[in-house]
Amino acid sequence: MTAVVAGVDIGSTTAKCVVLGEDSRILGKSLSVVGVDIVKDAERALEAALADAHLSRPEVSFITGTGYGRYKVYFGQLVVTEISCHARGANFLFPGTRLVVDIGGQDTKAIRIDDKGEVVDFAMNDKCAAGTGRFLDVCANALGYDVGEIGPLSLQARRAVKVTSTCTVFAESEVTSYVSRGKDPKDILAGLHASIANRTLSLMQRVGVEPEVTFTGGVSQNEGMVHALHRRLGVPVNVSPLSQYLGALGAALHGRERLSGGAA
Amino acid sequence: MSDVVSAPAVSGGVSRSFLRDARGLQRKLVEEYYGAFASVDQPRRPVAYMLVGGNLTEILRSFGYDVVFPEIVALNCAIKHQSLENILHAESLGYGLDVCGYVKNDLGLQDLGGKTSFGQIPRPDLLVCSFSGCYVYVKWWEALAESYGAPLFMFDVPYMREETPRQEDIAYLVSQLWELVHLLEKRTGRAFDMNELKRVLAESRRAEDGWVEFLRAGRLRPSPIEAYFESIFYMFPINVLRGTPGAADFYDVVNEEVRARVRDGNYPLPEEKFRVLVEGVPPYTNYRTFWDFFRKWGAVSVVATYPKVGGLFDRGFRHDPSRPFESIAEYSLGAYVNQSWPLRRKIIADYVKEYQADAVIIHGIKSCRSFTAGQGDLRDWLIHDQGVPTLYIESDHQDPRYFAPAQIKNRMDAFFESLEQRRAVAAAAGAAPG
Amino acid sequence: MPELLKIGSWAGDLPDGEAPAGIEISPDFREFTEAESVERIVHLAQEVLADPTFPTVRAWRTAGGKAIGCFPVYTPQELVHSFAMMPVAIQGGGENLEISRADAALGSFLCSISKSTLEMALTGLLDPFDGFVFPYICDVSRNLDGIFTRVLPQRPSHMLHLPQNFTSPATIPFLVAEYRSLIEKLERVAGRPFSPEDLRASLEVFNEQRALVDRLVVLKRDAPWKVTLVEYYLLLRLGGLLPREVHIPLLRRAIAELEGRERKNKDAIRVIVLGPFCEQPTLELLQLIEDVGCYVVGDELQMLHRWCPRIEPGTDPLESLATSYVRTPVDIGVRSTPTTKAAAILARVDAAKAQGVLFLTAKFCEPALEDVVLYRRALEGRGLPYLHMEFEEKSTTYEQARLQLETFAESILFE
Amino acid sequence: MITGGLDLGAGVIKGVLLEDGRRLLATASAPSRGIPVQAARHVLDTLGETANIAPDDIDYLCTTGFGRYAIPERNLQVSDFTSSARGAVFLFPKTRLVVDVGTQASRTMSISETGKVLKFKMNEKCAAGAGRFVERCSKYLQVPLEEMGPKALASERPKLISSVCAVLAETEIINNVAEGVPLADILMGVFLSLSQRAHSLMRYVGIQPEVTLVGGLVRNVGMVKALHDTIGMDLNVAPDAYYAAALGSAVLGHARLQKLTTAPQGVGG
Repeated sequence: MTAVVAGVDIGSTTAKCVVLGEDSRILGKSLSVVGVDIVKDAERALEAALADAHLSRPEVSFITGTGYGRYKVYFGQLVVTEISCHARGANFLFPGTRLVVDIGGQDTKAIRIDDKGEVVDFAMNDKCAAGTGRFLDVCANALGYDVGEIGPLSLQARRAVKVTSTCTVFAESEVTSYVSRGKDPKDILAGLHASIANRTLSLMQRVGVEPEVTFTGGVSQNEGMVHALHRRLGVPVNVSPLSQYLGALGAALHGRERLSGGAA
Repeated sequence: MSDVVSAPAVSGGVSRSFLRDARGLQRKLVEEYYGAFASVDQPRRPVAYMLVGGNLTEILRSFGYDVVFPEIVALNCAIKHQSLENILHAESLGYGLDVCGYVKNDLGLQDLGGKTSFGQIPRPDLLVCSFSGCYVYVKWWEALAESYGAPLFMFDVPYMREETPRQEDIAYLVSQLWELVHLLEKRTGRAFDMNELKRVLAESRRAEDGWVEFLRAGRLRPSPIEAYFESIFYMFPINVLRGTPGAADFYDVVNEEVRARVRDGNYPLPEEKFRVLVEGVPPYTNYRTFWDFFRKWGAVSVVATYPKVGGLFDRGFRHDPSRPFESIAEYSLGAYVNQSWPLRRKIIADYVKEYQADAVIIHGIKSCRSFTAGQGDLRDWLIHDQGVPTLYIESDHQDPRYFAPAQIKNRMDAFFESLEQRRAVAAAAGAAPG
Repeated sequence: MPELLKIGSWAGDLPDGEAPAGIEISPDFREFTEAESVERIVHLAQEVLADPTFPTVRAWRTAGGKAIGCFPVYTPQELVHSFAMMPVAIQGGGENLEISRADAALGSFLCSISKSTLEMALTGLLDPFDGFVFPYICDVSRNLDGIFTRVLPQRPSHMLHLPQNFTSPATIPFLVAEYRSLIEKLERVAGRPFSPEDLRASLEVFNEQRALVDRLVVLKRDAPWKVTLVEYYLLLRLGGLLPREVHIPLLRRAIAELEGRERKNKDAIRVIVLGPFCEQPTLELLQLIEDVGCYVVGDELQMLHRWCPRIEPGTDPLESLATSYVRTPVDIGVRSTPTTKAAAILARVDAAKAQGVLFLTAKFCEPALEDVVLYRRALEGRGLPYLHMEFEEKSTTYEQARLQLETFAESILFE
Repeated sequence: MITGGLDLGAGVIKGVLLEDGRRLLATASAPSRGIPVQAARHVLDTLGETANIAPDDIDYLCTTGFGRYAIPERNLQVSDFTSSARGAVFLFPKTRLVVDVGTQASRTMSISETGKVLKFKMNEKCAAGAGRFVERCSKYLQVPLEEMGPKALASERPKLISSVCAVLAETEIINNVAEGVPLADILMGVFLSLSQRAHSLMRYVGIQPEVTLVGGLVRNVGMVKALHDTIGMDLNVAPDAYYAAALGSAVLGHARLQKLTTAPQGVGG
């Protein structure tokens, strides 16, 4: 069967799409910002990935939607939660993965998986958005940085300050207060990263920390966060430049299984 | 009074007769109960406020009291989306963001005059606080005593740390029960009538038998009952109307209907894909939404801990007319949240086996620390020591501000998805040749 | 080398430094027994608090002693003491303890002290203890006991049911039975039988500590400029972290120094702090209250040492101990006395000549939160100003707290 | 006599110059960008330029707000509550309740005829950041900040947001967008939700007329309408109420200065 499959991941801030060839080679991918019209954004994400793959719509046999906006992927044949998708995607990129950590814009997940990439157990941030990507976003903003800059800056810290507030809104005032007390922004950033690493570890311990650990989601592109997690965990953390696409990739893989009559 | 609390309509592939008779009768009982309070100016009988855990309905009933359970009033408000207004009012009185939603709903409602869409809630003549399993009960009744000036009887119930209570515990409780009897004699001018109490206890016992028969139907495969979402409605008679013939008759109707369901193949869902145990208090404000998250995946709760807050009848306890005071004392000790964590863990483990549950869903609520503090550890124990897939989610039972539908749905979807995946993998492995 | 202090069966009120027969107190406590000034004691106290590994308990153990962790408030520490074991106040992990595992076990909406206490259990910080007592002061404290039985199975934990019915004649016999259940566990841990004589002696030791604590409380009320809130707090806090035989002389020396202190009485408003009877605020927050111009002339800090006045041992010391909780305790938010509560608060305000009340409640501390409304009504009836603020163990910024406290002080001071 | 009032908020620094405690000479504001001292200097310069006054001509400087201790040349500092109350009374003398829906916190206080704070309350955790929340919604919904209010007025069926967590509330908004709720309804829902929170603070201290709105969101017509609808009472609104805290601190500064000049022996250095 010469089937091309696609996965569309509609997150809270970005839409991602991955187009997979029959040998599970990535033929094309796309990343775009989500706006007010999610249905259209999903369409666009697919079109962009198809353009990247030099393919046209009829050549795709199966489309899977995932992410918060998964039910808006009207043109798809299957919806799967991003938890199952991240599990499958991490297994694909790093087959030894047993624990997936995904820090996204709105939530953080720790997913324990087996050797086939099936979810064994998972835990997500409770109660509120404490410790999510949004936390970094807001604090970067309060310090006057772009969220892309803060990871490398945090690595230059000499002495991380202690950030205790887990509430995103209050962390912002905590950050502002440190600034007014003359603390080095780098040290504050290091403190913020350490604080998220700590919250994340707490989630990971709920499902059990077991190597290999694969770090995914938007925040995984932040090297300061990778460093902070590694330091807190004491074991290396797999990170791939494709991490952001893991949900979409996992969705495509789920679609392929479904198409071939597999477990999905 | 057409606008009363009732079970939500069940949609999608469910026979229309499902829940019909019992639900109609339940609605009627609720209507009659609140309707009896309609005339606040001339209450026919004195009113006692009581708490569900360890309640002393039988004794109060034997003295001709009407009993009001503010917890149940509050949950009815929440189901009917009236809780937030009361909660906000209580917050303006100074009750903080982290005070139990039941307390805030009730005290807010009382301060606003006690008017609900299902009837006027009468003022209390007596406040009977059964301190059984919930510390907030004590604080709540203190606040009521302060605002109403009604006398408060504190019934102090020791926490259960061993499966069998100590003799000293029973003696302490029986002594307090006699003190209550003397107080009631003084207040009503009536002499205590032991025969009347025994008669009431016998009715309670009959209702308890019926209730247990209903709960145990969850052991069948497929289960003809929804042990969480459906039970919540059938808890009303066992908690509020216990000791009346109406309560006991009610369960006869329910059980007749359950037997008919089995006979006709009329089940809660067209296909019972997952049998789950639910631990924790339901999010009443988003009850229907929450139920939908289960139904979507073919998940039926076959057993739940929440319906046991009024007593663990299914574990063998019955009110006993031959040992009136002792059995009431044992009842008060036996509320689910009055059991220590080692006992609670054992109950849950037993349930999982007895009801062949595939998974456990824990719903922790912000309001109730008694129920919730330690549920994370329970999750850990179930997964790692018992090998039972378990999902832990948090919201609130009274305060809709803490119910985040998108987040909860995502967790439920992911959980059932992974169960389904694992099941498919296991089936594929089982089917594979060799 | 100085004589080692000893502890055991104390007969009566021994003068400072005189050693009865019993377990030897480790020389590690010499710093405390030799500390001469309040300044030095405060410094030592801060060191002890900053160290999450319970240095004083470890020191006690090196001399062969056993220790029982006591959760606040109405825990009968005398019972533990009567077995020659050290009752130690468990009052959370402070601001330096990183919470990572306890969150998962407990759930989101719970107070700091419960989380940090469980975190300490999960990370080995409570290893120097031989057992724990959790009194039923709230559902969280109660449930912690059940979680401890799973996470620290080798160290017995006991949940003590504290009765809330204070009028029944059956209450005291019941509480005696409760204490007996605790005694059974303590006997197993201590490896020796309960002795009413030893309990009698222990009651006297605690009576002496209580008398001194009371003297300090009165000093803080009548001459708040002589002792800062932080000094006052730390002197009391040491009471739960040192063997009582070390704390008592230390406290006596400190009070003598403080009473003789010459300090200027500032133009500050007199306030009573209600609410922190279990979880304790940070030192910075305590200092901030006085920095913005308030004198704290009444409080609910360190209630573990102050929950009742003197206990006469009587003929049955166990019954005396039970009676003290039922009949003569200090009422705080975790004991039910609805009809007298508001009046008691007003009486306290009057006795302390307080100009306002500061409700300082721990985040998620439901019993304290519920009482605020009751007290609020009583205070409004008398036109007394109040401020309600919440605190947590972990706070590093105090801008919001400062803003509110300053406004409160300004609203009382300025026209 | 010229007194200056500076409100060093976490997001914006606001300043006023006041002549003889009565006449408002100038107002100015600048974003603080986490460096309040620099921004405050800039605001002082702008004020001087507007009023045509040299920095030395300011007789007394009173600061308020989050960064009130950051300015070394201040003569006095007061808390935000105290200053906002005086500012509100300066603008509307019959004010008895002041509501401040600010960037990082909402607060309310009941006051006496003289502007003395009687009771006050600020929002607790999990309900904070009203102004910041509006800013984030602006970014999210791709509606410029100044257009949010006018656009919200078109709402027919406002979509309320239930979550108390500002971040989770964003998720709710995303869901509402996905479900096709009209923009005006989402916007009005945001303002109404914030108003309801402010309302519960107001109820805590006791609502009595007149009610004066001050602070960050006073210029937002959507917020004003939502508050009006929520409390069911007329609100005093004035453009200068944006500067209420700065104004109030200048008023307090003037009073203090008068006291000092009439009793010169009381000046301690």
